[in-house]
Amino acid sequence: MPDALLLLTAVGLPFVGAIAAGLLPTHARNAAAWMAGGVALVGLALLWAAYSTVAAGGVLRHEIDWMPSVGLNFILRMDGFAWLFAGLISGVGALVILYARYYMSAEDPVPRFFAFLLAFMGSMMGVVLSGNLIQIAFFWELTSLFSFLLIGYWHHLAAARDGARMALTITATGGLCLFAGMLVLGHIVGSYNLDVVLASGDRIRAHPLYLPALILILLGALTKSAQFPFHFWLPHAMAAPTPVSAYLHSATLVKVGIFLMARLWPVMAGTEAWFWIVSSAGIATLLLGAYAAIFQHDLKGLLAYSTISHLGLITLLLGLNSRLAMVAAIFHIINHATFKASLFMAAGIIDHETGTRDIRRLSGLNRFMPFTARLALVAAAAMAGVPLLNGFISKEMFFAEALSAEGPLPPLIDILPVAATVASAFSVAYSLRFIHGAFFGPDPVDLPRKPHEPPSWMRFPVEILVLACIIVGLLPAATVGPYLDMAAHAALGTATPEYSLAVWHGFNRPLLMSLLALTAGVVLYLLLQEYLAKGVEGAPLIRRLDSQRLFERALVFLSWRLARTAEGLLGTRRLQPQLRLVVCVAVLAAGWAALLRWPGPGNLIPAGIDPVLALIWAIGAGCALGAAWQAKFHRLAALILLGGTGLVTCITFVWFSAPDLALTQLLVEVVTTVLLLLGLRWLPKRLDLPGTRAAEVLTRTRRLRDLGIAVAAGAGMAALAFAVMTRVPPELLAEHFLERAYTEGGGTNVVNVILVDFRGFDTLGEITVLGAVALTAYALLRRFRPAPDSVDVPEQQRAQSAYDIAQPERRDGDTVADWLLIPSLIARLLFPIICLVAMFLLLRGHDQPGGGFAAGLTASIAMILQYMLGGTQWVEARLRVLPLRWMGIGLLLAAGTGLGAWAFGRPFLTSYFAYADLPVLGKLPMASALIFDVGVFALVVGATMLTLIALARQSLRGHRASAPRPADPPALPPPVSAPTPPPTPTPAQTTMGDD
Amino acid sequence: MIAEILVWSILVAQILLVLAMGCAVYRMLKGPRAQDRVLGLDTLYVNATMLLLTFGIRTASILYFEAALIIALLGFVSTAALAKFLMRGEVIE
Amino acid sequence: MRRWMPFPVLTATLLAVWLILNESVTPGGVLLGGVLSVIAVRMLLALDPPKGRIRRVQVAVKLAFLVLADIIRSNRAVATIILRPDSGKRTAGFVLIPLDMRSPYGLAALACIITATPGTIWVEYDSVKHTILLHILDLVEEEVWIDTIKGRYEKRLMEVFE
Amino acid sequence: MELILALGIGVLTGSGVWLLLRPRTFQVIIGLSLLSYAVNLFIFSTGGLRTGAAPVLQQGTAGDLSTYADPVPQALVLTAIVIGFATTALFLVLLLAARGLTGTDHVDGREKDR
Amino acid sequence: MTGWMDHLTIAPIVIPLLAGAMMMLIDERRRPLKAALGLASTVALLVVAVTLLRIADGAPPEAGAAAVRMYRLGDWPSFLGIVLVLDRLAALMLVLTAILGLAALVFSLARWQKAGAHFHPLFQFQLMGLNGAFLTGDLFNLFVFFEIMLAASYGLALHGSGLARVRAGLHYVAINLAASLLFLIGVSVIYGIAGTLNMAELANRIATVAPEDRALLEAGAAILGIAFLTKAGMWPIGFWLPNTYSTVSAPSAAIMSILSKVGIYAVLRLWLLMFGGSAGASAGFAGNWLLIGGVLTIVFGSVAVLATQSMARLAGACVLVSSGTLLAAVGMGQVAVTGGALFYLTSSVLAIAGFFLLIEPLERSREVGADVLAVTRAAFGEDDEEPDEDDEVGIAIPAIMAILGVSFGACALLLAGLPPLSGFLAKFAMLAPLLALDTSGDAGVSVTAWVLLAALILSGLATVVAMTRTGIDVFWASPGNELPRVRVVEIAPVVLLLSLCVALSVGAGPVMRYMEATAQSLHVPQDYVRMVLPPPPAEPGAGDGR
Amino acid sequence: MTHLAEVPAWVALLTALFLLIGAGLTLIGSFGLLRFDTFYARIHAPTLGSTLGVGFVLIASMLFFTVLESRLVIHEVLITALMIVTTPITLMLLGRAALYRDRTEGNDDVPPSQATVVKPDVVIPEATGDQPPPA
Ligand code: NA
Ligand code: NA
Repeated sequence: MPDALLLLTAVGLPFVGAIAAGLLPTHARNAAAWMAGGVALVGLALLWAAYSTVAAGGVLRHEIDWMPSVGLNFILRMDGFAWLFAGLISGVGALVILYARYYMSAEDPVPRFFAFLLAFMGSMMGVVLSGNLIQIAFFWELTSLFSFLLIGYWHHLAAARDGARMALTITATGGLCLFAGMLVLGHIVGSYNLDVVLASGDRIRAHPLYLPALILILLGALTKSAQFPFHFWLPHAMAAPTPVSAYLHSATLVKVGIFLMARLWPVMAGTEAWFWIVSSAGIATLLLGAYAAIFQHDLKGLLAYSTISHLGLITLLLGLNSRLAMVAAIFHIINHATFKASLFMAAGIIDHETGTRDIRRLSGLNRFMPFTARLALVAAAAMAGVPLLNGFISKEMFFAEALSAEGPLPPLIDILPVAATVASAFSVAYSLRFIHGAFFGPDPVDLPRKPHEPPSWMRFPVEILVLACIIVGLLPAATVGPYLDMAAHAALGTATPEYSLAVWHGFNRPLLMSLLALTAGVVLYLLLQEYLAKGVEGAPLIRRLDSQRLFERALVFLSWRLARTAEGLLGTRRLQPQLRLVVCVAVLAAGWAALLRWPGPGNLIPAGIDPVLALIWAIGAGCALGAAWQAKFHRLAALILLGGTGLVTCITFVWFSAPDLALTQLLVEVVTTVLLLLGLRWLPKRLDLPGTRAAEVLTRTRRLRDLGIAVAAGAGMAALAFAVMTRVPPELLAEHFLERAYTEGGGTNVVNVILVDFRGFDTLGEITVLGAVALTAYALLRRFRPAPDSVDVPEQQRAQSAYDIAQPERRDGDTVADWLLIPSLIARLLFPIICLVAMFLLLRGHDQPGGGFAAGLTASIAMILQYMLGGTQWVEARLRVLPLRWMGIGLLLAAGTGLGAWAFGRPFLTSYFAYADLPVLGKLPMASALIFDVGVFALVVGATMLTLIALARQSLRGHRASAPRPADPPALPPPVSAPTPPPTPTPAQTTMGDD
Repeated sequence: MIAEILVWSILVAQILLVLAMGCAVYRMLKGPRAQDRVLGLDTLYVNATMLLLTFGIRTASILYFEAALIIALLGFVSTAALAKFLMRGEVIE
Repeated sequence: MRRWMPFPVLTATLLAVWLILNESVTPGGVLLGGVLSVIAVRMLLALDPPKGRIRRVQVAVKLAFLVLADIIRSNRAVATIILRPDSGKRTAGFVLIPLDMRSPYGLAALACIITATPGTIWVEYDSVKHTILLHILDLVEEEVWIDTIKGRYEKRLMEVFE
Repeated sequence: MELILALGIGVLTGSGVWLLLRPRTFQVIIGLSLLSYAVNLFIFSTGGLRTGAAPVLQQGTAGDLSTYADPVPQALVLTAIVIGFATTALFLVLLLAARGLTGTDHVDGREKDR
Repeated sequence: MTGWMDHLTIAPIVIPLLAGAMMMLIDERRRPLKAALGLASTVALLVVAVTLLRIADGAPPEAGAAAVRMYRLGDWPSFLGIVLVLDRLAALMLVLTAILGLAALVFSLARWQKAGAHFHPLFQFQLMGLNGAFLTGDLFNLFVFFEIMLAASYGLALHGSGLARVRAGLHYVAINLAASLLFLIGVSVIYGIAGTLNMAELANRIATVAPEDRALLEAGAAILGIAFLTKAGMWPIGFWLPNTYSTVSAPSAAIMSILSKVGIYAVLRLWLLMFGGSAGASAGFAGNWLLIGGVLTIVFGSVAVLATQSMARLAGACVLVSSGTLLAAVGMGQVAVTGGALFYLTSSVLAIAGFFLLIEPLERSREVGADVLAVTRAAFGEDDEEPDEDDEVGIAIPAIMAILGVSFGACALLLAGLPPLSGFLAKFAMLAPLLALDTSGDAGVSVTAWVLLAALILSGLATVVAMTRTGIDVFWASPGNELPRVRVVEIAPVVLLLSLCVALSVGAGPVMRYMEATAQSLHVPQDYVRMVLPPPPAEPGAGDGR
Repeated sequence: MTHLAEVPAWVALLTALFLLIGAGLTLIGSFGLLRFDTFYARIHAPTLGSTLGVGFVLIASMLFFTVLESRLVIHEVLITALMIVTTPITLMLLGRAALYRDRTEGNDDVPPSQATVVKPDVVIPEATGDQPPPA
């Protein structure tokens, strides 16, 4: 079998299986189990196929280009060390799958379970078979992710959700640190390729970035392997289904951190920093875990803390910077996987058959499930380090290392043997508790279920594992020896030390320590009987050191309270501060840029001051300031003053040679005024109510600040304007436009030629803006809902109507009809004249001031005038403007003019002009730009009318709301939230004009 | 000399007109009633028309005629709208 | 002809406006202006202008000159009032004038005349009682004003429009 | 001359900014209008100030910058005026919609606690 | 300029323009026709964009032939008229726009298209504005297209109306109007000093600007930059962004996820063009500020990610993080980092859009947001909407929660930058060159690199925490809810967008090569300039036959 | 200002004269806005400008351009005509609106409406956002 296929299958097959299992129907538990088991067995078969190469010290390798330009390739790599781990993953995986088939209940969506499990298995395979640092981080995070899904599998349980979240938060955080560490490590080495990295140990250890890299990587490894002080997530992960715990916390997830430390041991270990960090984390975890395990009442909790403790043991071994310790660590990894997996499964069986895992409630199960009890007894003995079982051998190796350790921290070295013995004694105590508590003693009372032996296939995996414990314990060198040797050689390279795997090394100090620990453990357990019987939760002394609570609090504080406070402080949801910031930042940015390099003098001499314009601007400034002053309480005044400012702007345009601008400005001015007035009707009344004194002071302060900002912005803008006005760049685009406007653009009004020809594309865009805005305004107004206090017909109208009604000889509406009689007549007569002027502006725009936009606005004003003086219904009964049609046609005309050029093989918007010499009529200019301008005209008319009419029609709503008349089509239900308006004497008259 | 007189008289005329505009703006600012402000704006428009015409003479350009024409033709629309608002509380009924 | 050009005077006026706007009289311009004027009038027709036409052009022209003279006179009068130091002692006031004229065009013309003439302004029209309320800047005697409006303007306007 | 216009632009900007920072939607829309005047004048002024030199050529000739004002800023301002007009209209409609839905004309759609 | 292929460059602007214009002529009641037209236009846009991408990527950079295509509007010489310029960056953005457009449009067919008037033409104008902004080579034309884009986005943001939307929309519009004014000021200062609006010409002239004018030019550029950065959502001028994005309708939000990137695009394009290596004394102007602003934005975005409970706001905060990341990466001013940033941009735009589209079906399963639509649909005023004939007919897709769950998970991974999807690779692609930047000596990782590294890692962490919290809340902690009714057209776009992220992940190699080539030509814009402004003799004899 | 010297002296003088008269009249009219103390008096003021003021300026303009351009320039006539037609619209509308407002406020110096019956409860305070400025 080619390496590539083998490696890809080993990693890929679990994922494929996961997807397949995920697609199975919810009740297909057997199919899913078979599929999962098959995948695991295929994995084992693949490993078996690879064994010969790996055992000979060879490395299987396959590389695929992924992101070669950033040095990231997908590399799969299997050496002896990876092989060993892959074996654990597949082997334990297969057993767990078998176990789970019987463990999971029929109500659970089992295919999803196996899908997650397989995906997790694939991720694990990915980590151990990665030949690339980034890829390790990649699969590493995947293991976090799928373990999260597995732990939270029973997500209807709050404990499962919390446990899963905590596990993910901790391990993913670690994973991100690891990612950063891998980046730094890759930067140090200059490659992410694991082979290159493993060959660069000296460079790495000597590099100034070694320590940051080490810390980041260890943060990843220690969190994942539940080392102190990150250990607390692991017990909470016990909310997972037991097969998950058996898998994740014996052979796989928690071993990933260990795997990584061992993998990088040759290049990163051997320094004081390594010793300090790793071994102190290990020893703390070892003791703490073992101590806490004694006091757990939950079987799985006990196993969880014992796992923590054993992981601490392995970490400590890795931290000792000794090759022999490294071998011991690898050996203990295997042993721990076997006995811990079997113990978890046993605990699961107990839970499954009795309905509880609480040691306080369990008792005497030995009589109900004797076979299971014996299996558990053996596994627990292995965990306790009882001779002739596998746990004993690796523990002996650990004791030996503890005795011979050297390091930069003498006190630690001195207490090491003591600590090892104490921890070992603790482990004897909790093992005893597990066995004695559950299986011995009087018959249990009040169990949820009547206990009995599990199905034999459910026990089978436990049997296999326990058998392994015994065989390895009896014949270590013959059974596990070659594999351990292979793994150690792969991990350590040629520098693998001599070691001997034997049950009996003579009566030496480690043995003494073992015996001491066994005795002490038993004594301890006996002494604690009374205390444990009380059933107090948590371990004494460290009960207050509840890392979980701390973590939850910290998380809530950091990710919730602090974040919310910070968001409130750093951000805002109010508009005023946001605008203030935009203005301030803009002023500061411009000011900073200008002051960075103080601008020199301009190259134009300012012209002398014309008193007329100066006076005009005095007026303009007065209007602007007045508008600013009045806009709050005297909206109408502000609007009028705004009109004054607009007029001054318009005069300025005239003054400085921009007739087109003046024209357009004026027209826009008129339409805007009408528009704003239309809006004014819906705004609330405003009264100048004095607030409290404190509020007044605050308001005044705020206003002062805003005044400061306004003055700064104004001054800055004035300075900028002056500076830019007084300089002219050496080369101006304008020169070309002036030169070519007539000769090549066919028009004498250069501004218009620019608008419809040189930069016609801008104009096309600009009318699209107008169209889009009109559509938006229309859509918004269709959903417009007036505020309750402005839904009524305005007071003036009610008063005038009431007056008319009160007069016997008058009809309702006479007042307004009389008032408008003459203005509306004149306005109607003006209508054709204004339209004519619009045409005039449109047709001459190319040569003289005018153009489509000005013409369109003029025509719109002609219409608005009729609406104003005739009333909406009156006008619409006579003139049907279809604004959307105008808009559509206008836009199509303008765009069509552009497209027309394609027919002549020219780019979009290429213009054409000629003077047609017609009989009688003489020379007539024919420019495609005119068609374009007609399009502009049509769109402007349509867009303006659409907005204005939509806005104006809202007034009808008020009339309808106050007096729904059947004659008004379409009749509308009154707004839900609007209060019923006060009854008016008779329906209000909406039709105006002279009928 | 004659041209000089013309130049100066245009200038004086413009200043007079701007002062007239100032009077109108005074009303716009001072009020006291909304109708006074509207009246001010209307006057401002009329005066501005004339200012534009004098400006046309000053620069001997007829290009500014359209602007003046537009004020004369359409300037009243905004004041009419304002008046309508005062009388009816609504511009388009 | 009537069908296409229902308001010949107005059409002609519009054509004139067009030609004045364009400041040129070319065949093409006249043709275009004519077409546009006809279209413009048709647009006006959509708005239902009240019926009415100028019956006596002579009177209209005479009235125009009369009004011009009045305007000039009133300009002087009002300017004096404004510049007179004791303008505070004026006798401004409202006056109510009954009207006999009913033609909307006549009323419109009257309104324009009154309002365009400095010193008088049309303030209110009552279609039920057929009265107008004027404000007059220099109101010495109400009767004089009623006679002026009715005799000087209304009579002539009724001749023109009714 | 440049100084006058620059000061004018400054006053318009200052007034506009002041209003932009006020709490009432109507104030904001007036402020935006004032600001767009200021900005339009600003764009316009970058081409330099020329009196009586409107960029309208004689029939059949080419022009140059010594006799005509820079037409480019004028064209840009024209586009800016149109867009400003459109957005003012939109903002108006929007502030009305907000006023209708929230019942207040405060920019945040709710009255600040007094 | 004769072949039809030559006109392809402008097709991304013309197609939606024509479609939108035609839609105005179609009665609002014939919505299926409008929808069909819109779909046809958007599919056509996608085809065109992909074709253009292939064209832009045609010439390898080392071959010396510039992978830049120019389209001279009106057949005017390029320095005179407006030009469209198609290069790799523009093509990439076009493709992204078309993809998001298609996804959002398909999604909207389920119900949103009916939530208000004129959805379809506004949508087309939105696409037109985006495409134009990416294609144009003229500064003022960029403004115009920004305005088209914004005008349409105002409409889409307010589509469906309703209290929250209008309230946030008011802020959105107000701030963007202010920003547009800044845009105008900036552009006119630059014109007043440099005398041109053509971006390539501007790049040419920047070095020769007189020393006494340079300060003003830079002030203009700074103002322009603030306008862009406001739109990009930079702290402290981007608070509008999460507020707005969290209230708008799902399809609008999806399309808006690229809208915020237009600001970044503009910064990237103009900053590198104007203040690149050949800018003389102005080279690298304000780069540090981009970096600082970017990092602060990441920080604020992360805080907002954590502080939020609603999914929509969460997504909005993710947009901030993504903007900040891009700004900081661009601010580094290094080719390799820019390449990674472009990869990140692509990935994050797709992911955020997918997330926005996903939120609505998810919210539907929770009772809270369930009747948002119902409220906004409460006919008010002159409503002539047709009755909702088929609104609740949609059958619940089987295993919909699983599909939603997988999609949510994918979004979470993408946003947090976790494997196996493209978010992780994107971060890697930025961070790897970042660390490798300064390899002089052994010490070489700069403080800025560390800061950025930390910011990215922490923002990822914040996203993990927040997304986990939300995911658990939605999928795990609320078992009582009934299955949401989700239509295929609603979930298909999400799946499409997320599959694209998977594709990005799998095909990272070629994608990254494209991004690097793009970054290379951005940082060395000589090809761009040479293509837009060919040597004088190339000027065609314009005018004849016009 | 070279082109100003292109016209004959009489034209220049006449133009100058008309301009000054027109502008002066306009100023006087606008000055009335300051002088008069009631709105109804002030409303007369702008008519000075919109009739003779504008008339004189337009005559000046027509004269000047007709001579300068050596062709009949009469388009100013349009402005005159439009002024005469449009100013009344505004002033009439405004005057009546003011009257209404004064009546509803019960100001003494305006004539009461010619009502035969006035219901006491129809007097409703002003509706616009325009309150008299705070003292
Ligand atoms: Na009068
Ligand atoms: Na300049």
